[in-house]
Amino acid sequence: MTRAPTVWEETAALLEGVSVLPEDYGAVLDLARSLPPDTGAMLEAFIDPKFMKMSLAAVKIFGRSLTDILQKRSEGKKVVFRAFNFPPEILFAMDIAPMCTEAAGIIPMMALGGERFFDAAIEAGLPETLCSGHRPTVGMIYDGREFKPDIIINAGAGSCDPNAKLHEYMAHEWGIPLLNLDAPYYHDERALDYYRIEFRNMVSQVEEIAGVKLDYDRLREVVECSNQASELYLEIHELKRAVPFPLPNIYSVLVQLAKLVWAGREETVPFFQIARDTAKDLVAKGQGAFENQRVRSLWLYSGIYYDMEIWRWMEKVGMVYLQDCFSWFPDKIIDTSTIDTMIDGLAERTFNMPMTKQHKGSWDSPEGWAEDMLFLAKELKADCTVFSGHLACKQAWGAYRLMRDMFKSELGIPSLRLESDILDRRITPVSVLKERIEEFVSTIA
Amino acid sequence: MIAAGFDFGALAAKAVLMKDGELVSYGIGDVRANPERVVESVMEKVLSEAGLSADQINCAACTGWGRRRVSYTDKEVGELPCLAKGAQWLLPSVRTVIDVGGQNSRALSVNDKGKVIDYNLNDKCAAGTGRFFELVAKALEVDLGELAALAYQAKSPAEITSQCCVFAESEVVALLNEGLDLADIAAGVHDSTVKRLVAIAGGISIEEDVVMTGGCAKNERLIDGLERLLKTQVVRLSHDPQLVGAVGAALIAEERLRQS
Amino acid sequence: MIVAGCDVGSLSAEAVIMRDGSILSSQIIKVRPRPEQSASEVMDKALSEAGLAYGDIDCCVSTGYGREKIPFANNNVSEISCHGRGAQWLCPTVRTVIDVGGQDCKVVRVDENGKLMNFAMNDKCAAGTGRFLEFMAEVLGLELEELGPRSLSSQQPIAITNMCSIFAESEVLYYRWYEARDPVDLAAGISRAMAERVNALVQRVGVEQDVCVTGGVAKNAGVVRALEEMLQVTSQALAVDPQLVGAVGACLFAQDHLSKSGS
Amino acid sequence: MTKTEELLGIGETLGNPLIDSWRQGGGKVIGYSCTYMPEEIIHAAGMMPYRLRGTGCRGISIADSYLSRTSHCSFARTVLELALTGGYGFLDGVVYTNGCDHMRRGYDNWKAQRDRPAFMHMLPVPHTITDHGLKWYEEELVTFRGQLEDHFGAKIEDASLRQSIGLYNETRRLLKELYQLRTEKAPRVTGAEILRIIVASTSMPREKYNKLLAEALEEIKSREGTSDYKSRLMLVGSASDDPAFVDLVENTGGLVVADSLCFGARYFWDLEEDTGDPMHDIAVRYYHHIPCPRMYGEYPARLDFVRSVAKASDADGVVVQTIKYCDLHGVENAMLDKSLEKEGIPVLRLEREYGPSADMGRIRTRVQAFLERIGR
Repeated sequence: MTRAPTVWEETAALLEGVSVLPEDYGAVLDLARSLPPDTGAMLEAFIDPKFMKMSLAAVKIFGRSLTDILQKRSEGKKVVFRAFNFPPEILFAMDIAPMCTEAAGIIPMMALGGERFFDAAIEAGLPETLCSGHRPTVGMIYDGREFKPDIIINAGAGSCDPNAKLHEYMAHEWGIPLLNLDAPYYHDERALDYYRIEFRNMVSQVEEIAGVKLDYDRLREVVECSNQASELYLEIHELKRAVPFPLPNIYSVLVQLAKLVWAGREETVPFFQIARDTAKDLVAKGQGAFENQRVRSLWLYSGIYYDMEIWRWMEKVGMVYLQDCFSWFPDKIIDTSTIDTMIDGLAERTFNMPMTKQHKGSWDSPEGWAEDMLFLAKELKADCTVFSGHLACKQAWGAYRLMRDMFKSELGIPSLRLESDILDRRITPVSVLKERIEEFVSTIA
Repeated sequence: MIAAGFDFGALAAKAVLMKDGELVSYGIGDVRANPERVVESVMEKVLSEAGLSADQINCAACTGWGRRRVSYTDKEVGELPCLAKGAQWLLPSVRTVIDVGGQNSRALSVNDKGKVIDYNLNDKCAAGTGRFFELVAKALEVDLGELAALAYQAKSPAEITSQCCVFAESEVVALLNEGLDLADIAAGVHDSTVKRLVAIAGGISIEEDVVMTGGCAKNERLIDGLERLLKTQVVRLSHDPQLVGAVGAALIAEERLRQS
Repeated sequence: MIVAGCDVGSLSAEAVIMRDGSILSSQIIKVRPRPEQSASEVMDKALSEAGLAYGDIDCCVSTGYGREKIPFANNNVSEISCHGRGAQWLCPTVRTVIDVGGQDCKVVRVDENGKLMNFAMNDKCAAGTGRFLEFMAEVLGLELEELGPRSLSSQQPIAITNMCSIFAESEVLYYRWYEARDPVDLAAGISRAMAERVNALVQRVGVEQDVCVTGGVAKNAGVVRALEEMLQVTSQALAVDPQLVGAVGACLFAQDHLSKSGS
Repeated sequence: MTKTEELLGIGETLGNPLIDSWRQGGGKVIGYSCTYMPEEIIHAAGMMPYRLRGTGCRGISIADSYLSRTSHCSFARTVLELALTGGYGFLDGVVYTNGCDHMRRGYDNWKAQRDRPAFMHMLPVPHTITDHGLKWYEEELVTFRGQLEDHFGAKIEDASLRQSIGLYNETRRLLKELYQLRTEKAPRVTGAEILRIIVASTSMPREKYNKLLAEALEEIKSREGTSDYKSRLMLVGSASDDPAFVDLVENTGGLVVADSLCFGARYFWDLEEDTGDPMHDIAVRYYHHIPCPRMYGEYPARLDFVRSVAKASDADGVVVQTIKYCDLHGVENAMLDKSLEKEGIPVLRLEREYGPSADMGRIRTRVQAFLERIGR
C-alpha cells in the first residue's frame, strides 16, 4: 500500500510539473482549470503570460528546493528550519537541508488551498496576534501532515519579537535544538564583529549537533554561485531606474524565492539571467513591462501575498510596484580567497538581510529602515510609498508614522497605509485593499 | 447646466442637484431601511423639489461605498476627491477636512484647488464612526439626535475604554448599571470618539481652516471636543455637512462634462 | 428543599426554580436596563408560574454578568461553572460544554460530577458571539430564529471574510442587495463564519466527548451543524431550553450550598 | 498615617511630592523603561531613577497616531501618550532599552518630537546570554555612564557606584524579606500591597525609600496574617504597574502570594556582588538577573523560577496574563500554560488591556471561574 503524499511532496510534485510546462500560456490555463480553484488561481497569478520564462524559472526554484530537501531527508541528512532572513548558503556547504519556514508553510497552503493551518497553530495555544508567517508550518506539524526539523535557527533575534519568540516556542514544544543569532541594535563594525562571532558559533554548533563538517570546496562553489546571482540582482536593480518600469510587478515576489529560499544554488542563476535580459531588452526599446504606468510605488515593508492576483491587478490600475523592503538585497560580493573571508562574508550578508538590517535598531539609524527606503525611493524615482500593514509587525507599525512624515518632508510624496494580514485573507478582504489602492492611485495620479 | 451628485454611504444615501453652480435641492435616505430603492426614492424627492425631471440632468456622478450600484450614472468618483472638492466649494479657505461617516472616519489635507494632498483613514475597527454612536444610543435607549444635548449636561464624563463597538455597547450598559449618570456616559461616548478622531487626524498635518463633514458633523458636542483636543477651531459649514460628498460628486461631474 | 437559579446575561435573563432536584418552573426574558430589574422581573414570573413566593426559596444562586447585583441571591457563581454543572446534570455523559451567549463564547470542560476542569472564553472581540448573529439577521431582514433553519438548505455558502461584526454587517449588506446573492447562502456563510470562531476557542481547551452546545446560539441549527462538522461530534440534546442551562447550574450550586451549611 | 500607608500611597499618582521636593532641591530625575537598565548608574550620578509607567492616563489619542491601536500593546501606548502630552514633565532625561518592539518604537517616536527631554538615551541589551553578550552589555553601560556624565556635567566615581550597589542591595534584601511574608500560610501582606510598594521604590529617592520600607516592614511584621482567601495564586506575565488589576484578583478571593513580574520579583530577586569592579558587577547582575521573555533561549530558566517560586509559596494556581499584542509574553504564556498544567499546576491564561477599564467585569468572571475550578 502506498501512503498518501505529504503536503510538501504534493506541492513539490505540482510545482516541478508546472516548471517544465511549454512556454505557452494556454497550457498553463489548461492546467490551472484542471486543478482545485485555489490552486489554479495561484498558478495563474504566479505565471505572467507576458513573462512566462521568468515566472517558470522562479516556480522551478521553489519546486526544486522542496524536492531537494525531501530527498536529503530520505537520505538521513538533517533538516534545519530557518526564517527567511537566514540565507541558506552555509548550510548547503554542510550538507544540511535548509527549509525556509515561512515559504514552506505559505506556498503549499496557497497551492493546496484553505487556511486550515493558520488556525491549527492558534488552536494549539499560540496568540492570535502572532505573525502568520510561520503559523502554517507549525500548523502542518500539529496536524501531523509534516515532519519536525532537526535543528532550528533564528538569525535575527532583535529585529522582530514574534519571529524570534516563535522559534523559541517550536524548539521547546518539540524538543529541538535552537540556535539564536543575536543581531545587535546597531549596524556598524562593532555590531558586525559581534554578529560574526554569533555566526561562527552557529556553524560549529550545527557541525556538532548534526555530526557534519563544513566542506570548504562545496562552500566555495556555493558562494561563487551566490555571488553570480548577486551580481545579476544588482545589475537588474540598475535597470529598475528606467521609466517606464521594465519589469512586471510580480518580479518583486519571484526575486524573493530566489534570494530567500534557495540562495547559493544553481537553479537561481537562470532566473536572474532571464529577468536581466528581459529588463535590458525593454529598456533598450524604451518600453515598460506593462502599459498605463500611472504611479511608481515603493512599498515600505512587505507586499501582499494572500491573493496573488493582486500583483497583476495593480498593473491594471496603473500602479508600478518598484520593490519593497523584503526584496532589497544590497549584497557585497563575497571574497572567496579563504575560508575565513567566505564565512565572514556570509555572516555579513546575513546581517544585511531584509528586516534584520532595517528593523533591529532605531528606525532612523545609519543604514536602517529610513535610510534604505529613502535611498530606494530616490534611486527608483518613486512618487509614492505604500505600507502593507501586516498587523503582526509591531516594529514596522511602530515607525510607519515617522516614515510617512519623513517621505512627506524629504521628498514631498504621499503614503498609503493599508491594514492587513499579508498572508491570511480573512483579516482584510482583498476587495477592501483593492478599493483603498484604487482610491489612492486616483487621488494622487 | 444641471448636475446631479450622489453619495451612497453604508448608512445613508445622499443626493444633490446643482443648477449653474448653485445647490437647488437635496435629499437623504436611510440605506438599511430601503436598500433596494433608496437611491431612486431620494432622487424622486430631489427632482420634484427642484421641479425638474430626470432627463433634464446634464451630468451626474456618484461616490461612496455603494457607488457602483447607482443606475443614474456610470461615472463613479472616489470618496476623497469628492469630500475635498465639496468642502472647498463650500468654504474656499478649507485646508483640512475631518469626515466622520457611518463606518469610516478620515482626515484629509486639501489644497486651494480642492485637491487631496494627503489623507489618513480609520483602522480596522468601527469605533469612532457613526455606527458606534448608533449602537450606543440604542443601548442607552436614547434618541440618536439627543445624545449630544445630553452630553452637554455631564458633570464628570465617564471613561469608555472598550476598543470594540459591540463591547462598548455593553460597557455603557454596565456603567448605567453601576449608577452612573446618563449624561456622563453620553459625554464619555463623545470623548472616546474624539480621541479616535484625534488619532486619525494626527496622521496628517492639520492646517486651518478645518471643517468637519459627514453625518456626525451635525453633532456639536463632537466638534467642541475635537476643537479642544486639537487646539484648533473647526469652521461650521453653511450647508448640511452630510451632503459634502454628494456636492463634490456633482461638481466633479460638471467639471468632467466641461472638459470633455 | 426549594432552590432558585437566576442567570442575568447581557441580552437575556433566566430563572429556574427546583424542588428536590426537579425543575418546577423556568422563565426567560429580554434584559431590562439594570440587572436587578431583570432579575426581579424574571424571578417574579418564575415564582408565579410555580405558585411560590420569595419566602419559599431556601437558597438562590445568581450567575451571569449581572450576578453580583442580584439583591435576593444568597451567593453567586460564575457562569462558566454554572454552564458546565448545568449541562452535565442535564446530560450526565457531557464533558465539554460550548456556550455561546450574547457577547460571550465559552468552552467548559467538566468531570463526571460536573466539576469545572478547564475553560476558555473569548477575549476582546465580539466575533463568534450571539451579537454577531443578531447583527447579521438584521441585515438580512430575518428574525434571529429564522437564520439557522434558512441556512440549512444552502448548497453554496458564501464566505464572510470580515471578522468584525460591524464590517461584516456591510459586507453582508453588499452581497445581499447589490450582488443579489441568495440569503440562504449568506445565512449559511454566516453560520460557518460563526462556527469557525467558536471552533478556534474549542480547540484551545480540547474536546472530550460528549459535547453539548448551550446558550442562545444552540437554537441556531445552522451554527450547530457547522460546528458539529468541524468537530466531528454530535451535540447532545438537552431536555430543557439551552438558554436555561446556566440557571439550572445555579440551582445545583444552591442545593450544594444548602447541603453544606445544613451538615 | 502609618509608615505602610505612606509607602502604599506614593505610587498612586504618576508624580508625587517627593519627586517635586527632590527637584526643588536641584535634583535631576531620569526616567527609564525596563529592568535591564541599572538604576545604580543613575543614582551614582546623584540623580534619581524613575521607572516609566502609565498611572492615571485617561485614554489614548495622540500616541495612537504613532503607535497602532490594532497592533501595539496598551502599556507602550499609554506610556507614549503620557510622554507626548506632558505627563512626564518632571523628567530631565529618559533612557530606554530595546526591551521589546513596542517599547523601543515608543522611544523612537518620543525622540522624534521637537518637544522632548534634552537627554534621551537608548541602552541596547543583547537578546541572548553569551560571554560576548556580557561584554557588549558592559560596554553599553560604560557608554551610558559617559553620556550621563557629559550631558549633566556629573562625575560618576567608582566609589559612588559601589555605594549605590550597597544601597540597592539593601533594597533587594528588604523586599525579599517582605516577599517572605506574603508566602506564609497566613500571609501578612497582599499581592496588591507588594506591587504598590515596588512601584513606590521606582518613584522616590532611594535613601528615603529604604528607610520607609524598613519601618513599614516592622509594622507589617506585627500584623495578623490573613486566612480569608479562597486560593493562593501566583501572577506572571506582561509588565504591570497597575495595582487595580491585582486588587481585582484579590477581591474575587484569590490571594496573590507570588509573582514573576518585572514590577515584582524579577526586579529585586538577584543581588549584586561587590568585587571592586562596580561596572562589571552591575553588568553581571543585570545581564544575568531572572530573565525576561525577551531573552531568547532562556525559557528553561524562567520556567524553573516560576515552578520553584510557585512551590515555595504553596500557590494553588498560576495566573499568566498578557496585555493584548504582547508577543513575548503571549508566546511565553502559551508555553507556561502547557508546562505547568502538565506538572499538575493549574493555569489561567488572561489576555487583557492595560489600565483601569470596564473590561474588568469580563476578567473577574474568568478569575472567579478559575477559583471555582481550583478551590479546595
